[in-house]
Amino acid sequence: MTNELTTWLDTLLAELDGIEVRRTSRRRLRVEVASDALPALLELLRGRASFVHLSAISCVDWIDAGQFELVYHCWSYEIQSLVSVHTRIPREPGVYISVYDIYTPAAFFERDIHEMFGVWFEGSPDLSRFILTEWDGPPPMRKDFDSEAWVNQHFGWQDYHPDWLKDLEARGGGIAVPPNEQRFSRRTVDET
Amino acid sequence: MATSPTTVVDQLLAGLHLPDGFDAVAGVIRESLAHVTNSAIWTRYGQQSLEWLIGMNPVDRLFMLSALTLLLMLLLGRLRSAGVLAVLLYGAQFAALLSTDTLFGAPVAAEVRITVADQSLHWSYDALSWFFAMITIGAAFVTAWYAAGSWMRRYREAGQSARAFHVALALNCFGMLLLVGSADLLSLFLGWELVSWASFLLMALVGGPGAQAALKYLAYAISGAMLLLGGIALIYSIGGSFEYGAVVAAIRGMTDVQVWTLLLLLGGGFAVKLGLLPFHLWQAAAYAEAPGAGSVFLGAISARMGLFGIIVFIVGMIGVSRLMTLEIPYTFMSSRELIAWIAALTIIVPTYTALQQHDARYLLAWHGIGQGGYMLLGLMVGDAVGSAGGLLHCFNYAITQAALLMAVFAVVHRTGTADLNQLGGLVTRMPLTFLVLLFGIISLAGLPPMAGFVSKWMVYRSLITEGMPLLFVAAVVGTLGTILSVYKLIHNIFLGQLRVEHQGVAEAPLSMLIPMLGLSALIFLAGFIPGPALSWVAQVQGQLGLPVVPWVLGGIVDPRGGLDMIWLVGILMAGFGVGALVFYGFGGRSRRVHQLDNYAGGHFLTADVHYQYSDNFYAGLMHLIGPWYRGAFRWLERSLAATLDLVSFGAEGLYRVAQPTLLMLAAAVAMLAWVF
Amino acid sequence: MTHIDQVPTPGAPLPVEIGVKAGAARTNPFARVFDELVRFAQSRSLFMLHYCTGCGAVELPPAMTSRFDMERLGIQPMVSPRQADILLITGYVSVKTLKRVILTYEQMNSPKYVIGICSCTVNGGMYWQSYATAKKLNDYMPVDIYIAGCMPRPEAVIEGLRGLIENIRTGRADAWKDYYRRYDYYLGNQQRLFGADWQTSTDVIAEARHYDLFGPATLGAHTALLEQHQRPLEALEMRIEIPELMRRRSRSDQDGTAQ
Amino acid sequence: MDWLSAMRLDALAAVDFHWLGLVLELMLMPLIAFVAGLGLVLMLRKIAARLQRRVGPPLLQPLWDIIKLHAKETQTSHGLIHEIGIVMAIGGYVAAVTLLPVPGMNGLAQQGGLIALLYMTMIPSLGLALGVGQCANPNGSIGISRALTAMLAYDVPMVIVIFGVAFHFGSLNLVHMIAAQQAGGVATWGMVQMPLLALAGLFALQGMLGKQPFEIYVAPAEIATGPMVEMGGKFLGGLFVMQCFQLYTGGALYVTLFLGGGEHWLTFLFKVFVVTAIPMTIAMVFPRYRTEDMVRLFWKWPTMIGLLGIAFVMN
Repeated sequence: MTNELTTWLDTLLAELDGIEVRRTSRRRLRVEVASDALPALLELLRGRASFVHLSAISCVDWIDAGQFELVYHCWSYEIQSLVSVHTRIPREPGVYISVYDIYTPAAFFERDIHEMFGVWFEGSPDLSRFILTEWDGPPPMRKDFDSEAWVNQHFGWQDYHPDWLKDLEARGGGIAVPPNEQRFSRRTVDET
Repeated sequence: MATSPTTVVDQLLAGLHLPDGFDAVAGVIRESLAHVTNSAIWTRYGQQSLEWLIGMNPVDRLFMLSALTLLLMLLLGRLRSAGVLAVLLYGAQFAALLSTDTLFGAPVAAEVRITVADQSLHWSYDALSWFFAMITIGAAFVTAWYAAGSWMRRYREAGQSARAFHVALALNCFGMLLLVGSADLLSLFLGWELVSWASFLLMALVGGPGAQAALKYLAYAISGAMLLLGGIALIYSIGGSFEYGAVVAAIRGMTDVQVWTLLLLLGGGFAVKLGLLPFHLWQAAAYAEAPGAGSVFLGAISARMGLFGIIVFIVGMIGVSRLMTLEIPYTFMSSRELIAWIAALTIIVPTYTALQQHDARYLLAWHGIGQGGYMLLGLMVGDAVGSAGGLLHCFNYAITQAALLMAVFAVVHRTGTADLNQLGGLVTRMPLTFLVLLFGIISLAGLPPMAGFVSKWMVYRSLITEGMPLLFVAAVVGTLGTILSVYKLIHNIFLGQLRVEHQGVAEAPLSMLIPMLGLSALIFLAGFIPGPALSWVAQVQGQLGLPVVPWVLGGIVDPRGGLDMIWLVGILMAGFGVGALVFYGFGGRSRRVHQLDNYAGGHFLTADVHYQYSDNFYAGLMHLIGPWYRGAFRWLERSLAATLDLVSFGAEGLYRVAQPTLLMLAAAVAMLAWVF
Repeated sequence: MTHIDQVPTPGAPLPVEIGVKAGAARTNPFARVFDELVRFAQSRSLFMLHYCTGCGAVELPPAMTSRFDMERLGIQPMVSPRQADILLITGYVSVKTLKRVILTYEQMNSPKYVIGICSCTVNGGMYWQSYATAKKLNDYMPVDIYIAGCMPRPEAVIEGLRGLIENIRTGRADAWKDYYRRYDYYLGNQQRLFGADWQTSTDVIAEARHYDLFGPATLGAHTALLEQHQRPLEALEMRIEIPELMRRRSRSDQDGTAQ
Repeated sequence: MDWLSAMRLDALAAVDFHWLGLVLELMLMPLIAFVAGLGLVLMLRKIAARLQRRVGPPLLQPLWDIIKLHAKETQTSHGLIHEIGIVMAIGGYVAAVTLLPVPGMNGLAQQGGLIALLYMTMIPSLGLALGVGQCANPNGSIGISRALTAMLAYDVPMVIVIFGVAFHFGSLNLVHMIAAQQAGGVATWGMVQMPLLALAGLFALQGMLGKQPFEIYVAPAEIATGPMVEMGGKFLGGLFVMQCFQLYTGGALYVTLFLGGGEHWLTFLFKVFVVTAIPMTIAMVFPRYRTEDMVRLFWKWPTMIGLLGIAFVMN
């Protein structure tokens, strides 16, 4: 039963144009699809191809291409195989349609991606603050967010200069490169 | 006739038998009365009426004053100051009762006598009737005071008639004085019916759920009265007279079967009023739904009239020793054990029903039924300490229940609800009411410093020395159930989280506070020095022919285990002193914090979240005994009511449908049977 | 309302006197002997509340059980902050958890001691770059002992505890007073992280005044910010207020004034 | 109105104690109870440590704990009733202990018998319950509702034991009981005369000490030590003092009823320590019962054993 369904899926996807399919193994399939066709494909996978479980939605920030890549990992219990559907959306408006009506767990994944990347999912039930309840800075997982600069601005550091180091230096020894110079990007944020 | 007015005043003071230590007080009264007696009106009318009043038979004076109270309440009930008048009148009744002096002196027969068809109704007061009359008038006095001030104002604003309330209370008090003083079966039955109707009136005042409960009570009361009537008919058919003396002789001459039927008839009638087990379903709703002050009076004394009946007939006339001879065939139980077991079950079942109530009034009403079981159990044990414990518990529990119900209704007066799940944290807003409830629950649970402990201790001690293990365990399980449910009562109302809407609640009004604080002081005093109360009980035992309890100022002196409350309470207070010394002396300074500054696993508590644990308070226990509550008695009552409906439907069918022929035939057959 | 940024951030190093020198010994000998006994008792009996914020907590059960047995030193685990003396912060302190840690610290009864276990509490540890974790624990509450190590072994934990016991016995472990004496500095750091409307249900300023631990630096700009929007929670004092009595007395006052 | 004079006021004259001796006794008995209690708490923690192959606390650890708790400088109280609760907890036991006769000192055992002692030991738990109630902490309220259910559970077998013992010795007076037991040496000990009741008594003692198998009301992980959740500083110190008294009262009562009380100090204390060691070892080995299982257990086995014991005693 399992490979029959798999072959049926492969032949079907092969017929569709505009999507790029790559089967990495008997139980792994990677599909690239245009962003507006993704909900239809998900309905097909869920409705006909027994992929009833949406394991996760992950997001990749291609800052140079100015795009976000959304990956929908769908799992089928019947044929024990995983389909990951990849799509690209432009980074700037960062808005996409929600698939909550197809897979209900999508609500939480979309809420998480909204908090971490700032992608707005139209129709998602609740996009309020999720894990970072105290966070009022920019979405932290974006590549243009400089975590260390933010840390330097909001947190203080221990000026770690213990007594044993002082008398060592008194005798001419000490550390070759002092700690605060060792870090490569100890830059403070430019006061814009 | 120109006796100088002061002599009349002297007679009045002599009548009050103030002990010699009180002559200073007598002096003050003499001067204050002196300037009254100089006025003109006094010389013509006042003086003769005063002389007539003093010369009267004391019991007649008591009845007259009680009837006067009733009359005045009927006439002046609507007045603003009717409450104050009622308080004064009940005070006068109490003074009249004291002047009868039948507790330590000889029984006094009232001269008023009604003869109907050569059967005469007459009344006489002895130690037992004095004891119950004292509790009744005391309860009425305290209730009237509680209802005198702002409680009555709120009651009037709610559209209820104050006059009806005062009349009902006065009628109740008068009825009970008549019942308690009855000297023959007819006056007993008359008093019994009057008390039943009066308490129905007091319950049905407010209408609504109270009226339903009152109607249910009425059904029980009428069936009880019919049982009583059956018993009286049985005695009359054997003894030929209604006088108590003849009744005692008749009962002594009865065979066992006759005594069994008498026991079932009279015992059943009185058990309905006392709320013993099979007949207890009416009492909780009836007493809880009565108007505030009314519930206080009913809870304190009304159910004990059944106990009075049982004492007079079953304990007094039939006698516990006679009960022990009445064996129940095929079981090794005698009728005494049967009644004792009914009393023990009456302790347990209502107390564990009270545990589940989430309305404070119902919880206390269910306890009213439970504590009645203790009194009967003490009497059924029959030895000196046991019966004294039962009688003393009647007094101790009356003041405890009155104080508790007053505190609960003070909370209802301020917060508007008695639902335990809607209250909480009121100790900071109503500290005096908390104190009263605390004294009350310590006494209800029977813990040392308070009065309840003394009488419960006596019942336990007699159960041990008389060798009744299972009854002893049943009584203790009842007490533990009481401790659990009273803690739930005080925790859900006064402790825990204060709700936002109760922040502005004020202390109970003054007119309600004074009787409450007076009663709680009495509870502590009756526990600290049980001597006086024990002396009354000893007199009653002597008059009933029971072995008299060896009492002393502090408690009981007995080689097999005595009790000296003065030492116990003294050492307890000393212990609290040491505890305070250790706590405040050695401990450093502490700072009072707000209730939201609490450990909740790192969670920030906010005022709008209601985190008080009050619903399903003993969840663990209820997992085990929850399924045991199957409402067996409610099922029994419903099935009884259903069979009654069936029978009445059949009978109605017989009359309503015109079947002349059938009726004629039946009449003919009856005629023939009667002729031959 | 001043925004968080206008408030001067305490960039400058801490003022010199970080903690008042060991409690000035009292003059008469009996008091000194009594203080000595109390300090000895305090050092021999410590109730430990380990708030397992991060990975370091897994080192504490072995320190308590049969191999290392902390009870030899008189240290018992306790559950509620009211009962505890030591607050063990084990592992990285995320910003969300720091709120609860501060609340727990303020709910503890003094003299209380904080031990930061694991390098994450010392200087950020391996999460030094993360936006979500607090780097220096003693910015937010006075810390008595730091035990470095990316999960120090039980021996190191017990060594740290013995150091604390030594400090208590000699009277040098009174960093907890610093929280009251320089509450403004700590509150400033907390507000810097949690925003201006940060507050806990404990009223530290009233507590400082009650136990006369009021230092010069207790009040400052940050506490002024706090006062703007937090009405401190007063304890619900028990009051006997009978309106009927009040009304009668007020009526009698009016009569009094009317004449 | 002459009922005032009718009271027998000569009752006070009947009390012809030599006052000084009694006052001394009333002061010494709580102190002895406290010191013995400290030893019992130490033994409890040592037994626990030994069973877990640990070294265990030093000798004076309970004393250091109490001194440290009372020496706390800032303490949080939730109101007057919270403080009075702790005062009642300590004071109740100070008073209850004077009812328990010890070698050479009878205290007030003549004035209040066995039932009075049982009720006096209930006062501290009521005081604690009131104190915890005002802390307005749900953990505390749940803990107290479980503690009262536990009291309901273990009091049934205890009461059966008390009935059996009182009926056997024919009196509620503890001094008589000790005299009766010491009359014929070991042969007349309670345990020898009433073995089944002694066994049921051990069950009840296990419940009364409130330790492990029946400690659901102090479940640390579940309800944050239940009643003790808001107790810090001198409040917790007061509860530690109460625990010492609680352990001593349980052990001493069992010894008085079943092991012939104390001829002289050494044997009395030895018996108390041995008797309390039994439930303590059981405690450290068993996990915690749930509330309803505890009630079911107490109302099944110890109650049956006790009733059987009474059957033997009564005929």
